[in-house]
Amino acid sequence: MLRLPTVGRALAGAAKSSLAASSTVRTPVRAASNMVEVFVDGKPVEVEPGTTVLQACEKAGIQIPRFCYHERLSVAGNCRMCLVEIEKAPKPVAACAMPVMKGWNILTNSEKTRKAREGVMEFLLANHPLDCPICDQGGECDLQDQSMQFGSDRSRFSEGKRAVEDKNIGPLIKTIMTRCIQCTRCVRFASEIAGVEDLGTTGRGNNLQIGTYVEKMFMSELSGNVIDVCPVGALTSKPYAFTARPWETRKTESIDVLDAVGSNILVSTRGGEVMRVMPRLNEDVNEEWISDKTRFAYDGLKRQRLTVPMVKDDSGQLTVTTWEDALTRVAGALQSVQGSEVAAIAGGMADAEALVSLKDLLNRLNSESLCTEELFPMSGAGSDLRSNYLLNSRIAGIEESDLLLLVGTNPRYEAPLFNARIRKSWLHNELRVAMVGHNVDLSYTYDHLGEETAVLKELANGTHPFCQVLSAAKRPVVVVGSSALQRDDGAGILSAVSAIAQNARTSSGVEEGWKVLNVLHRVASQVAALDLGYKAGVDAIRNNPPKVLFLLGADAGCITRADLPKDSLIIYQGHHGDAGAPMADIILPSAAYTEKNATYVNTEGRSQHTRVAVTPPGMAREDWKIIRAVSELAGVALPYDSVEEVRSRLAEVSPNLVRYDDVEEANYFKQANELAQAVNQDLLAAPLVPPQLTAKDFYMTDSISRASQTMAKCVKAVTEGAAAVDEPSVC
Amino acid sequence: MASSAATRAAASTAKVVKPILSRDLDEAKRRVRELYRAWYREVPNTVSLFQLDITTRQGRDKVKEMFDKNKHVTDPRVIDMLVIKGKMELQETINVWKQKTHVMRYFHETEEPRPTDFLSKFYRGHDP
Amino acid sequence: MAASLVRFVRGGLGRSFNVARTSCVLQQQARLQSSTTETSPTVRPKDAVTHNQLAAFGEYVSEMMPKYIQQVQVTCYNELEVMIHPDGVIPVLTFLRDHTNAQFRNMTDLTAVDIPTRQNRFEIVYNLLSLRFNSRIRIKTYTDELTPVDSAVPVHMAANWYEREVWDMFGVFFSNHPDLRRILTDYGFEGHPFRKDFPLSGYVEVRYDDEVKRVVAEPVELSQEFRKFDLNTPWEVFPAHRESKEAAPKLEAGEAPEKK
Amino acid sequence: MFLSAAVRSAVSQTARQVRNLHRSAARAGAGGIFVHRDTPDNNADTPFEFTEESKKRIEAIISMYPVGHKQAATLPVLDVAQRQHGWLPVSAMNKAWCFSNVAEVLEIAPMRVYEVATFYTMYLRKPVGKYFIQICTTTPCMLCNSDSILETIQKKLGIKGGETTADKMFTLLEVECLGACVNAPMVQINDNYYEDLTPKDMEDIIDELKAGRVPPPGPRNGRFSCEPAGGLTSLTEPPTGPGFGVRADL
Repeated sequence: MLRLPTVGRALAGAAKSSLAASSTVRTPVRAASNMVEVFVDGKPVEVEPGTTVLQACEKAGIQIPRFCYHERLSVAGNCRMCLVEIEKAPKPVAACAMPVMKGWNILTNSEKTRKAREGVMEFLLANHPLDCPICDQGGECDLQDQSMQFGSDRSRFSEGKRAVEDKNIGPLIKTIMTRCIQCTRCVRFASEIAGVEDLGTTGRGNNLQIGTYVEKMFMSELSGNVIDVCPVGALTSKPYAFTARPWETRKTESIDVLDAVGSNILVSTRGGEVMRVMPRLNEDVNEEWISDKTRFAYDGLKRQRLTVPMVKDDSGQLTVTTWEDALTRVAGALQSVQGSEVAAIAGGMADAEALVSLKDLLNRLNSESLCTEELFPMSGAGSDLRSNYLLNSRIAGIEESDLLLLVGTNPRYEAPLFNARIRKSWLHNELRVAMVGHNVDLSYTYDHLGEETAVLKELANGTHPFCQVLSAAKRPVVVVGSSALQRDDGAGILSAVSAIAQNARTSSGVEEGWKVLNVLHRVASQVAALDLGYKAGVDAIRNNPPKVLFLLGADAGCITRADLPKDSLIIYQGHHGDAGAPMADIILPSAAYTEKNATYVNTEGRSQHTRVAVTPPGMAREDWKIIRAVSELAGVALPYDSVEEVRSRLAEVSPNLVRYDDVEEANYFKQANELAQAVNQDLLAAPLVPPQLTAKDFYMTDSISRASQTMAKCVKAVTEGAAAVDEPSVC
Repeated sequence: MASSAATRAAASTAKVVKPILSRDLDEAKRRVRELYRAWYREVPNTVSLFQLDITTRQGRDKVKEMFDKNKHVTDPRVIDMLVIKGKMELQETINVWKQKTHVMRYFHETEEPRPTDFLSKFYRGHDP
Repeated sequence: MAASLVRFVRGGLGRSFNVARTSCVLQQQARLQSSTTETSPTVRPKDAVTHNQLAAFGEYVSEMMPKYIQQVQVTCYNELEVMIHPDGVIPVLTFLRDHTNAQFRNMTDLTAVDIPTRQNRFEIVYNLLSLRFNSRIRIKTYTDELTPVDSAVPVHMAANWYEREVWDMFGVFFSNHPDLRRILTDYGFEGHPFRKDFPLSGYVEVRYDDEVKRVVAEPVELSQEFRKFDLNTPWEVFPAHRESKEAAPKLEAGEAPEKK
Repeated sequence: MFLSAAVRSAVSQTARQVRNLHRSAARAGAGGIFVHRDTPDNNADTPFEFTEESKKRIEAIISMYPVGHKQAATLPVLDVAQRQHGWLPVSAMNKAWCFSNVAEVLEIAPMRVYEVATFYTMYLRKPVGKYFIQICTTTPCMLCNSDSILETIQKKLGIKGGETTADKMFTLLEVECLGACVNAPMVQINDNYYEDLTPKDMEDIIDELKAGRVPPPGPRNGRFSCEPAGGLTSLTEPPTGPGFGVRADL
């Protein structure tokens, strides 16, 4: 499963391209004459040579039942559920593993096929417990569905059933291994997608079981996906266990905002409560995976919430108040000071609607000091040129590149799905990865060029030995982590990276559309904020302390009371009582991402929007509405009353923000590079160390995940072992 | 609901429709007048029987309002249907099957008008 | 499923028909052994003999009342259904009640079905039982919101409250009903709850108001959660492999019975 | 009629209880269960280090496999570890993985080593005595009275199937067919097959082993290998020379 070294790759190339890689790797379109014609139930289909029977049937619109086959994993062919009859073949064949031959007639619903399926199903069910009523997979179980569809209506099995002991593989995944049908999807997912070879099959025959053999946690930032991949209830979600049934939940399509990737998610709710979060297919962003933080941090949405407006009374205690009171106080404070004495800081989970209305509000009050918590070097082109702060190559674009240089980032924990893309490309497309920065485990091998900034300089002026590799690359990509740009020498690093990218670009001779320079952000709001003209970083505020400071979900704690004059007023608007709320004088409770219809732009510049899955708790309101209400009371009413009107305002400011699911191309790399070269800032000697180095840094990064008990358990399990958070299982 | 049926009935005028009670519009109108008269006479009784906190005049105004609500209806069958339902209500009122709460339901006393401006909607709740 | 015998019998077609064979079919049926072809225990066995007898009886009935009966069918579960024109409610019910070989003297049920896509959206269903022959029959007719249906009360006293229920729940008007008024809904209730266009949450919600000291009704204001309804089935993973269901017999009202 | 049927079924019932259908699954020498549980003598810290000799062998083994297929060396490397230690503690598996991966040749995860070690029953994941006696009791051996051999061993050593003597010298295990049906009954002691056994032979073998000598493997009734027990029935003459049966004129 692992990537083979160079020689082996050549040897194994044939097998790989014919089976495993055919679905996962973009294969060039072959000449039409090369196509093979096969028949599916007599219907002719033209497919490429090497296509499997199952894919050919899929192309003909017929779905073959399967358990072990998964489009994004290698073919195992061990469940036998996909058996189909081929006309004139003596035995039924496993459709998932059999490449088609010219002129075959595949019979997907013949007597023989149906009999084969029924037989396979009978064997699968022989050892499968009959605990569907208490199984969390019930209602969305492949085995259940397919046995209804293809199985026999009675059992001939009178012997005892096999039982397998459950494993403890961490606080996220619950294992009921007796239900396992040994499809090995989880094993393949772990070794191929996640790159963590912790799962395997032990024993053989009737005693074959999935597990880790030794007591061990399944330590992957993508581990939750095995729950989706598992066709039965053997691997289920521990936090979700016994809480809801799929048919009683309502599913809302939404976007994740806990990192800058903007994974597409499906929020399952019941009775106004988020029950779980599942991935939604988007080939351009997250394929069908999501990270564990995305999937399991939802319990943070129910804890530490701000549900009522609060104001600080004379004794300095925050006391509960009404919206009228809180808003009047805010409006009064805004009116009582000069425009220049008002400032605002936007946090990592602020949506574009809130950002634009806050900007409009402050602009109407004659203030221009709006900034984001996340820094970004403002010298040179700064955030004026969009290409400077986007992941221009796009996430899916990594699959087309042949060389990736990572600078000062740990994509595995900063953007797990971007890392999964890199690993996919590394595995199937011979992507070569190099890294300047701290030596971390990225789940694939890379050339570690060192963590000193001097390496960057050498790379930029062409004296580093790796420059030869870089210049030989056909489609190079350089990704710099946003944390690297937040150092004091951020501008210098950006200019160095920009030079490296420009050099690589000219030497590769790649076409005009290919983007080399990329920035990998860590928070969901940053790109939208920069698009809307927010200044990156709070330095301006620190240098020129305002009388009234408006924090829009700013929880990173970059500004403290100590930075501001004694009599200044801090207004915090956000959904969690985290770092920002305790120091505020007025707290305005707002909605979290599952509770509002809001626009977010991910690190590639892709605008997407969340949808309302549940109503905000208590008296919390959507962010833009609070700001709109403040504006009315402050006498500068903003001209929009509905979310559509806010979006048309967004479109006025930056049209790409409302072109959902579309990535606006950014250009002017050359100009950006020229401007960056003009900066000429010296690089500091400090090594490039991203803030998230190991798994324990991954789980709690923002106000939602910090409030999540599940995430806290993960941190504990990672540091002290899975047994530390073991709970007696109910079943 | 009734109006949708009316449009459908109008669309298929070619078909000979089966009358409910009235053969033509005049007959239907006569029935409406009869019903109105009955209601008009019944109002004082209702007010005293149910011990309502309204005057007879208010009651009669309400009756008029309720009839006026449907004055655009011209299809005799729809009129008939409304008359049947009106009669049913009247019967329930005369026989005191209804209680005070049912009668007073016509007056929508406790309903608050929904806010229309942004700020009061904001104060009120989550709905836009 | 595939075996449901649907026979279109139109009056006046004058098809050759063996009256002798069918005249006493109902008496025979109980004694005959049922022969089954289906072996699976989960599928209800089809009884061909009963099926044929019911079909023959249906043909016989349709032959007798060609003016009103539009279609006769026997469903897979051996239930005889007679589709009639709404004008024929009284004659057909009377015939079935009084005919020597029928004697459906007991009206077990009367209800309606709302199918808004049809031109005549309401299907009125009468279920009859013949105690004499231990046999059941189902009569179906149709109407829309404004067309009155003749009340079955003159034929079957049992129809009284059933028709009140249908009137209350669907808003179908039964002419010549002795006492057509609401039966289930509250006084002052507006609308007909069993109509498909009636919202699940209703139009009003009631509460006790302390100020006016009585129960008041106000327009519904449910929270978001209960206003959305996800009606898609979570099962149905292999639609391509589903066995196609036979199209439901159409009871399309469009045509009037042929006049003799 | 009924009674005899009842008796027969009762007999078959008891018989089934005696010889469990899934006996092979419980190959105790293979560890029985397929998950690892830390025990005092088998945990990740169990001392295990490859000897210099073993290391040399491993290097030789690994060099036999072409680049890209080095993971195939897992099996022989584990075998080397087992031969050195007598059985395979989890630390030995880890070491086999470490050792091979330090040389950057095997390129597999520890889990893959565990998979291999649990798949093959000849990797012993539980401690065994110095002499690991596997007695075949599958049909041909059973027909040749392997039960008496088993009984002899059990009586002589005072252990039952799956147990080890107190002095850690002998481990007895009942196994399925070892492929020497011609020479039934037979036992395998470590790498040696002892065939055509009688209870007396078995006692002799154990006595020899106890005395520290390894008796010569092979049939105990004097025949050579798996030749027919009653002497050769064919090919009794020396083979004919070249030209046999060929036309004289050629």
